[in-house]
Amino acid sequence: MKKTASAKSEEKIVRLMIPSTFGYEKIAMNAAAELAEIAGIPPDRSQDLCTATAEACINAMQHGNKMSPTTSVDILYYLKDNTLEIEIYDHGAGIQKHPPKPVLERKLSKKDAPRGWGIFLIENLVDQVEFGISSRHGHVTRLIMKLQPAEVV
Amino acid sequence: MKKTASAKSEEKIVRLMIPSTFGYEKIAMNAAAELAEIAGIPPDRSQDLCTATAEACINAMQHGNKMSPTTSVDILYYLKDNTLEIEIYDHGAGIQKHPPKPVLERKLSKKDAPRGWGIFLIENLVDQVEFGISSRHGHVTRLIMKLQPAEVV
Amino acid sequence: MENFQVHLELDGAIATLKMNGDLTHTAEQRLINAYDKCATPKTKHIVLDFSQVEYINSAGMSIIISMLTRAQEIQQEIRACGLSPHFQKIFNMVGLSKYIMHFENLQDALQGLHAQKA
Amino acid sequence: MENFQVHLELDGAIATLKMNGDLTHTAEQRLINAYDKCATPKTKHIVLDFSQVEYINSAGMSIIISMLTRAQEIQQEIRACGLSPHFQKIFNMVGLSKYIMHFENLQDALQGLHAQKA
Ligand SMILES: Nc1ncnc2c1ncn2[C@@H]1O[C@H](COP(=O)(O)OP(=O)(O)O)[C@@H](O)[C@H]1O
Ligand SMILES: Nc1ncnc2c1ncn2[C@@H]1O[C@H](COP(=O)(O)OP(=O)(O)O)[C@@H](O)[C@H]1O
Repeated sequence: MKKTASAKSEEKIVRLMIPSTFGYEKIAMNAAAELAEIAGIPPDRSQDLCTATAEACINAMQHGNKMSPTTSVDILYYLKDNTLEIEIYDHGAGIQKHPPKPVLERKLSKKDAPRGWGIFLIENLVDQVEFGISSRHGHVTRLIMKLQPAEVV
Repeated sequence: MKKTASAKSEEKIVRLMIPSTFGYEKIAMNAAAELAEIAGIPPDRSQDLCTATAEACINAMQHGNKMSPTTSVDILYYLKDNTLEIEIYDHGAGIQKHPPKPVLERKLSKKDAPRGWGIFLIENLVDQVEFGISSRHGHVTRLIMKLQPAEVV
Repeated sequence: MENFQVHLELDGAIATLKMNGDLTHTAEQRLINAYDKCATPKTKHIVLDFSQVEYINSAGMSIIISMLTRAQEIQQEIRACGLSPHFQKIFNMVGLSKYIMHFENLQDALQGLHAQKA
Repeated sequence: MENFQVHLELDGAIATLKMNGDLTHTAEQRLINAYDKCATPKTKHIVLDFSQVEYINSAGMSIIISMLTRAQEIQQEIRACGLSPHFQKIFNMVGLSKYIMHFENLQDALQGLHAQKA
């Protein structure tokens, strides 16, 4: 995957479909890790992307697809010149209202439920996050990681 | 994924599409490894399945899709009650004639080219292999691994 | 295939929970069951050994938070060890590192405690 | 990102090729270049260190076969070390284990050779 300063590398697309069953998000994580390696993303940022990908898949399974095991979560990976983008699609209506930032102390004092960390983690781990509705595919969470400028060889 | 003696577990399907670019077969391998773990396949057999999956993907890229980077290799994973099946689809005409068993000594004496191990490895590493043509998807290599009888819990 | 196990070791006022596998939704019952066995004022310190845990997701974080809530109610201290740098960072983001001190390995996590005990 | 490196060490009649990464199509040129440097009758033993190689595919096997062909022509012995049990099995299936002896680690692979040398 070495890029030369002159060569315009084409976009690479990988597509994955997994059932809405806990555990299968690890397949999506592994694919993210492999693409991060191909893209030359350093290991710590690759792990960030993997965790964000897993959380977006879990939300898609739970909140989007209501854990229907026959409804799939579709994941599209785009390896572009300057970014690695991961789109996670579910068949739900999407996030109605951005959740407030979770506060650990409110959870420890039982004012809030212990859960509710997914979106917070996603937003803190990748360079850019977008939520949207696509008429064709349903609700999408888009994770964007910027790549370092291509090495000149 | 614990199965009970009575419960009829549903089939799980995972689908993956990768470009015909060397290196991307590792995504297909990793997905096979993850599904093998979910299925309870022991590590040594899982590695066998991974190597067979990679070789079938490489053949699909090379011989099926002629390395066209915009033509994808499609991989379908079926986790059934008693088997894990992996179908690798390409857009070519398929294997015309089953290649003869490679003989190392013929290669060492330069009578044969050093390459030509893919199908030999595939056939020796998984429980069952099938090659076929599907009208919808093109040429398919089907790898079948038998699962141990479900543990009774 | 169950991909989470937890092994509890009780030693006076110290309980060590050695986890193995993925700390996710499916781990909840096993981890809670193990914690139930040491959720008494007799146990003063809980050491969570993450060295054999490869993957923790937000559901796993919630389980740890529930455990910490209960531990605080009975004045138990929780320590952790063996988290990878990535999950140390996540513990930090969530705020857990303020309440759960992290040590490189189990020996380091237990050291001060055994001194107290003696 | 290049995911295969090879490091050559020459020590009298012994050449050690330490590989790192995936032994696949993309490794070919680098491995051949490294072997070219020791493809002389002066070098009697080639030790291939696979301990940092995680993935070998059929293209990688072909590269090893080409190298073995050349080595046999100049009466060089090839040894290997650090292959995982899975790839030891594959070497066995292909028949390479008849021609390339495998050792657990580099030290074991070099031991007898250094004795000969001394
Ligand atoms: N894919 C999605 N589709 C619809 N709603 C979602 C989706 N992802 C998240 N949400 C909403 O945002 C809330 C917060 O999500 P999150 O931070 O991941 O925590 P949790 O999933 O534990 O509630 C969810 O409770 C849900 O209402
Ligand atoms: N997916 C495929 N489509 C068409 N032909 C194939 C395919 N896979 C294998 N073949 C044919 O079988 C031959 C042997 O394949 P293989 O044993 O993998 O060795 P190699 O790929 O090194 O030639 C190939 O050279 C090719 O002619």
